[in-house]
Amino acid sequence: MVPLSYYLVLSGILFACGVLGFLIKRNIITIFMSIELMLNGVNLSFVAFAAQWHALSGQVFVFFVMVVAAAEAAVGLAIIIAVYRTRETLNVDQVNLLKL
Amino acid sequence: MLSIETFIIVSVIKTVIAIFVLLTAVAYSVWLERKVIGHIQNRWGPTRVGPFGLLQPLADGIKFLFKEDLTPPHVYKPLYIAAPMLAVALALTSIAVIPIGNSITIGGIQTPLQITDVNIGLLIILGVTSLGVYGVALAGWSSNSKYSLLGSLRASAQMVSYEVSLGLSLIGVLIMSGTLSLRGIVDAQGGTFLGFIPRWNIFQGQIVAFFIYLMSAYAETNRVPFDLPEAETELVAGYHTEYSAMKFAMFFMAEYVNMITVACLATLLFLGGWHGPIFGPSVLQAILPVFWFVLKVFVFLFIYIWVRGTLPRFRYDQLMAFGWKFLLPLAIANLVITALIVALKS
Amino acid sequence: MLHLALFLIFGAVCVAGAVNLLAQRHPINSALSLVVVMGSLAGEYLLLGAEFVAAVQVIVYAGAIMVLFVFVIMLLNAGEEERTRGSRIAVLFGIPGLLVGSVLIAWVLIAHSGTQPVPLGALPGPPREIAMLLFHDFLLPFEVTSVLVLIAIMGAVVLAARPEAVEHTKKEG
Amino acid sequence: MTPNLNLWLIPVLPLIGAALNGLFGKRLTRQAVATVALAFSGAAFGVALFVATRFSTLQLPHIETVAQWIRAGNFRADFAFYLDQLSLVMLLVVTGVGFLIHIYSVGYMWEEGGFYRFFSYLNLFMFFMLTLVLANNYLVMFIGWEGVGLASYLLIGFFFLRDSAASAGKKAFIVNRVGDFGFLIALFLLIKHFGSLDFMQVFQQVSSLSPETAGAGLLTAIGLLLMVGAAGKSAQLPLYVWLPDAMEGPTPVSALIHAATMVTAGVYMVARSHVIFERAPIALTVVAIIGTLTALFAATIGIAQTDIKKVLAYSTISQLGYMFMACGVAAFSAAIFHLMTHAFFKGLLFLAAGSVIHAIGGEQDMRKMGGLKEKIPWTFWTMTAGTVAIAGIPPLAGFFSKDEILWRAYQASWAYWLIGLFTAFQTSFYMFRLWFMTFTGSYRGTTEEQPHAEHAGHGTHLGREQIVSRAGAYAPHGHGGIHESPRVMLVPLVILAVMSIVGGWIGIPGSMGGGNHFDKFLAPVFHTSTPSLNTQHATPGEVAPPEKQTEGPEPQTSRATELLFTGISVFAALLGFVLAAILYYLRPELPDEIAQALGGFYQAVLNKYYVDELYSILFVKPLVDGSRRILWHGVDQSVIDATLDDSADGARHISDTLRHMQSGNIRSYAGWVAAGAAAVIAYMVWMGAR
Repeated sequence: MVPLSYYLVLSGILFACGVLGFLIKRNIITIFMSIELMLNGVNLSFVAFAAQWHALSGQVFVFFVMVVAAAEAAVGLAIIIAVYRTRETLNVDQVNLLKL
Repeated sequence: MLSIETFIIVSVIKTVIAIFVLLTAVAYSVWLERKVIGHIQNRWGPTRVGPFGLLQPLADGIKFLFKEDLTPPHVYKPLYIAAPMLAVALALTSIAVIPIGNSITIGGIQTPLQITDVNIGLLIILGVTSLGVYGVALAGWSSNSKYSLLGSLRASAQMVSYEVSLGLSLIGVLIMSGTLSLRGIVDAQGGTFLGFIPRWNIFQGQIVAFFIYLMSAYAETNRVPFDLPEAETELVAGYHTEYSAMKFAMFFMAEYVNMITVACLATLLFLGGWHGPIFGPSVLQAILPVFWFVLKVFVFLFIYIWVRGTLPRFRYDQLMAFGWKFLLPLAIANLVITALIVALKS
Repeated sequence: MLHLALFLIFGAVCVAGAVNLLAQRHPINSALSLVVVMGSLAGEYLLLGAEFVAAVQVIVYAGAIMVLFVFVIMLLNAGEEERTRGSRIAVLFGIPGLLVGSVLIAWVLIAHSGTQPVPLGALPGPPREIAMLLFHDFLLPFEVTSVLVLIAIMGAVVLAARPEAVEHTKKEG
Repeated sequence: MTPNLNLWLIPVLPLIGAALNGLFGKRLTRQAVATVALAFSGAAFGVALFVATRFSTLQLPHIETVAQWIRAGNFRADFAFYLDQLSLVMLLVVTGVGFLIHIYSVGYMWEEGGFYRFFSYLNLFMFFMLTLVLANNYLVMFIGWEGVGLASYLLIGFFFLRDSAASAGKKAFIVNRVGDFGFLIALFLLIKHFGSLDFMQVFQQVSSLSPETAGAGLLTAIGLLLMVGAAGKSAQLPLYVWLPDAMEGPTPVSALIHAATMVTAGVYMVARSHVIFERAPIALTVVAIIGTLTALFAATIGIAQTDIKKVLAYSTISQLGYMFMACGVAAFSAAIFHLMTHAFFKGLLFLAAGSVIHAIGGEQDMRKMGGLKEKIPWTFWTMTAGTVAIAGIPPLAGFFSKDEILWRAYQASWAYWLIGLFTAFQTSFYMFRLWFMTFTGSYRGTTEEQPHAEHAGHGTHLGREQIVSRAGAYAPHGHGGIHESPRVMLVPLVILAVMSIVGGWIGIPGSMGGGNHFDKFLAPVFHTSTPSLNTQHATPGEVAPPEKQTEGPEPQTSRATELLFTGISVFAALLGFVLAAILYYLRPELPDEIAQALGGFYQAVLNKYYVDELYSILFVKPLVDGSRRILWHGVDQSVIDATLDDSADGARHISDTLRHMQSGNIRSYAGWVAAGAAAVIAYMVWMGAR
């Protein structure tokens, strides 16, 4: 028997790792993976809560998250490719044309 | 219900048997292939080692084992080593959920002829096969050579694309049988129409799905006519150019295991699994289902080899166009039609 | 007991993978460690009984999305990431903020950790029920997401295709 | 069960016409525009007639709700139509006279630019006027009220390139605002105290109240405020100033809006709210006094005017004064009667005047007319009919209605009667003055060589339309020379002439052996004042209960006196005729000498008692200056604008510093996000902890 909070802590850790990756990583692709990591953490909490409240809809939401993640991955990676094509780099610190 | 210990013991035994049988089957499917291709190409194939070259696989195995395992420079070692293991491991994993017959009782312990029966067996197989891409991709990328890289890129692209139509072709069957458990699917195909036509999915209107599955399976396993990843004439040997000895053997095994897996899958999903005429004494009755199953798998494998002996190789763009522009729409259409029919029936 | 052990094993693998994702400097290692994370998450899902979710997690995430990542990494032949000091803010604000946030959440969880334990396989998510939910109760969101995916596909094609390639296809019609 | 008459058709049809002409008129030919306008206004008239035929079958009042409009708590106002005898009369007058004037306008406006614009406005006016007349509650009535104001504004300023026209339109609009203000407040009071604007409900609740004979009260306030609104719309003292200027508009407009229909809206409104007024004697007295004074005042001004249309305008004002006087003495049916007959003969007079102006090429100054009798016989005879009618000479329409009013006024108080009589004398005097100056004597104008002044006046406006108009111009009748108007203008004249001759016969009082059918017809509407009878007797000099006439045969004594008074008023009318004949026909030099003799007084009269100047000194200038100095320079520029500009500058400076946050570095952004998220989490935890 595992308390629900364990699962939540686990998902929290994953999410925090994702945020941290976003903060410290330079490689766009890795940053993108960090996002996926966060999504996974959220998914875990979804499923855990679903089990807690005996509501399948929690699991269904996981599917929606997955679909969104898939779409996001497709577009995001396409963007990354485009960026790489124009900027010849994957380092976000050098992709900062948005500045003032 | 079994106790945990017996359960574990039984599982271990079954696993060992399964792997042994599987590897043997792999070895002899290689032998079979060489023989058949030989005869198709008006040669003899292996004849020297043993009668009809029956011991040839053994010889090959020994050769692989004792060859020098050389690692080329500039490879990314961890992945270079991990890739073949990954490939073969995943390939072997997928056999775990494949049932080859009804449950049998030995020494009072009743157990299914299957390592484990999970009610989402099909999904597990799909997942594992989808993971199989990594082996190929990483191998090609890590061995740091352009041929390998190109080969692996092709391989992964091809596998990812054809996986879609493969999965879609299966869904028709799932709709028919209404379960994800392989055993359940097979059970759904028992019996006959009009007394003589077996109730196999292939005869229940899934014929189109069957052929879609067939072609997608060829592409999944990188077999002729879709063997672009290892197109000898273009890229030396594709993703395993840089591999030799046991590592290469692992890829080799992985490929044939995958072949057998998809053959089993086809048998289970379309050809009615172990269903077939049962007759004779009880021992025979116990054996026959397994026999039918093996027979069907054999037929499927034979078709594999036959095709390889017959068809030329696709061009890459043709491959992609075929996959996305023909197979996928066809699979979707089949799925829709099946769904409609089932919905109208119920 | 076994349950807790499995949970801890999978969880440990999970966290290890996540940390490795951050530690590794080569994107492909990060990608693979992410795959590991996802695999072990699938294990967690199994423990929670969500077998279907687990399977889909493997197929979609590990089998499709991450393959896409690996594919892109191989395509762009991304090398080790170089250490540039791009952003002080990320270090000055982000990391403290992150720490504060996670500490707070942890505190809340611990404070309210009186949640009743979840048994093994608490909520089996059989495909049939999930299908009922997905195609009946959540039909509209489902359709919307399908449209979303369609748009994403087209967007990806438009973004990734080289202009000349686009012209070429246009000529072909 | 009452059949559904689709009353909504009546207002909506003209609206459709207005929409069609307004939207597509520019591309249509004049014929098409005229056809559309006539078709839809005619259709409205047709429906009105149909309603009239079915009227007897209805149980009254007949209410048709078209749509819900406002549902706020208990308060509800619907788009509903209310049909009873009163609104039926108004309906027929508006649609009938309106239709005739439409026909007339086709000929009159033929070569003006903006032909389609004119008819679109005219139809629009019809729509709003009919809405006003058919309204089931004060709110819908108010829509129509404002709408006709808008239409009249548009039409007065029709030749908007002429400053005088534009400013006249503005003046009309602004003066009306003052009245509408009062009207609105009255509505608010009604809502506050009766919680409804629906006629039925309001009147039921009101009639349950006891009359405020002793001192002023709520009803008095409401009544006075309503009267303010009516005074604004119907050009009563002190808000009459806009009507004379409104003559800047095309003559048919003056005929339709500023004589026949719109200006009578006030009378209609007062009559409609008679229940309130009957219970507010003070308000009623005020109405009567205002009406009387207006009648007198306007008549005196009218005497001295030389512009033919101005004369008619002032006569309109004074006639309206009559109507209010009648309302003021609670002779509502008499007021409506006069309203109807007035619609006939004043419409006729305006149209005839228009025909005259048209004939002699846009000249409006009577001193430049004369001797037109032979030249434009049709116009002459129709105008004669109208003049006689308004002068109150039997047996024409004006006689009966005016006589009715005077008789009732006498019953209320001899003072009203005396002033009314004097006014009647003046009326006939200045009308015949107009008549003589226009048609008799020798022609004093020089139209042969001068171009159409009015048309030339518009010649400047709307280049494109002008071209169009030139294209279609001169088709109906060549210019130069005095000429009778085309038939399309004469037909309405003749019809109206006939109406103003026979129109009064439906209301012949019993004293002259008539059945006074009109009064009886309207009786059901105004019979609700029964409970206030005794109290009215209790207060001397107060309203005479109308029931005296409507109910049963009247006592012989009063009949003799009534006949006597009739004779007196007829005598006054004839006296006016004779005086006018002497002054302007037999001895045309006399008037100037009289003017010399009167001197300052004459100047004052000629300049309308300097009322406009007074107003501009009293109200307009202070308002304008105050707005410029305080509101514009003071508040607007140095407060509002200043704050705005300063805040904008501040924002720019702040953002100038803040934009450095936007380094364009994703990770920095992520950092901000993380910090923000931490803040949010902290806040939520804190909230949860509390």
